[in-house]
Amino acid sequence: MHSIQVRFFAAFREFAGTDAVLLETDAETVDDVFEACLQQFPRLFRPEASLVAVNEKMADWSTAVRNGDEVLFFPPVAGG
Amino acid sequence: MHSIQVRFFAAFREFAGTDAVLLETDAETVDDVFEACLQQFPRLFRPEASLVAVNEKMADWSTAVRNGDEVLFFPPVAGG
Amino acid sequence: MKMAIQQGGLDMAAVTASLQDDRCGAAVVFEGRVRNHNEGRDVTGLEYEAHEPLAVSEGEVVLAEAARRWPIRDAVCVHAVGTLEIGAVAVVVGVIGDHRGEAFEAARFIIDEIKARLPIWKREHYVDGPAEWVNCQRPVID
Amino acid sequence: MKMAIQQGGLDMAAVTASLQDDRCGAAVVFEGRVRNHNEGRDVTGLEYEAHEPLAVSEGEVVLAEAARRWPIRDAVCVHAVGTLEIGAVAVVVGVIGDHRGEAFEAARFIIDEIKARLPIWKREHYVDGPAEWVNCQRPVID
Repeated sequence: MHSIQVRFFAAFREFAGTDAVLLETDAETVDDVFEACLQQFPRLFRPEASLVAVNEKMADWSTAVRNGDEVLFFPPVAGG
Repeated sequence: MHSIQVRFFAAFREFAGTDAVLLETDAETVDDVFEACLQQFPRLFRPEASLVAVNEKMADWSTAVRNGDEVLFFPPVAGG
Repeated sequence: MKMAIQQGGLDMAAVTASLQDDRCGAAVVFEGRVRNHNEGRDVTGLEYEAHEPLAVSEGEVVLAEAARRWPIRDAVCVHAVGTLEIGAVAVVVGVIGDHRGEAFEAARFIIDEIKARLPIWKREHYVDGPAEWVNCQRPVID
Repeated sequence: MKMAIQQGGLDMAAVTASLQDDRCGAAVVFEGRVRNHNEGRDVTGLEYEAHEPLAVSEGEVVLAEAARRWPIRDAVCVHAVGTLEIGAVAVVVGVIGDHRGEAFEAARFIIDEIKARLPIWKREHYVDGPAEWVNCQRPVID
């Protein structure tokens, strides 16, 4: 088990009903972290083209996570 | 013979050394009018892509001219 | 080259004031404005939210890519965040170059990439229903 | 839509101030500036001369053609005449549309046609020789 700080942005924040959660989890990848969030937040889902960052750097759903990491979930972007 | 008012613009004015001349000529087309000007102004020549107007409307080198017409000679444009 | 995120509607002239270079014959400026309709629905205004550090760093990457692909002399992009009214300016892209071809092409590239790649989200307010986050497949429950 | 000829350098913001339409999400502005070089020669400034009535009427034709080819909402073009310094703005084209594609394409079309079709001439002053009318095949004797 390790601690992962999760932050939700924009639509994800509204789906989850919160902007952050500290997970105690055995998740090994970003994808695992999102699955754990899905268990915890029943209205959360993953729209196509959602993006992720780990420790303030853009990452992939397969990126490995370690104790103390911060994972950011970004819904599909719509700038401009 | 008829009277044609000729006006020269930009480079044509410098080639001719004047901005206008009243020709007494038997020229039948704009092209003939330019030929008559070539006789009168030895440093005048026609760069490619030069344009003409007759009585304030864009015209062709083959446009017919009549007594009292005003013919405008435009060197190649270079706006912007 | 400069990428920035700024609170509230933008002013094109202020954003592009730094784009001065005596070698340049061409400036192309794109201004994205809040329009009163989107996909058939009447829009009354919107909010932009950004993850600012990553929006800035990814915007800088986009500007650098444009400068590598076209012989431009300078480029700038500023994106607004917060609540914007109809007609307000949400994003400005400015590019200068010696000739207009590269300035047009680079400006188009930059705005296309900015819209597709930067972590910036748009929540539209509608005449006929609750606000929605744009590009999310299910409506947000307000 | 508006085409105008104006004495002296232009101000982009003043030219494009009229381009307001709540339906529009995109504005593209092109600014042509006097640059300090042309075809390998150092330029110190220039003069523009226009046949104003025909430049305006032909410019209006160009704007109308753009409005027929793209679903733009408005467009404006102002071209300077007279003596301009390096960096001064010689021509501004502004286009607004609901979406950026049409605004970019129409703006590019308008400036290309303006440069090719309007009776406007440019006389450049050089560091290393007498002034010349641009696009005339023989140098002007000063």
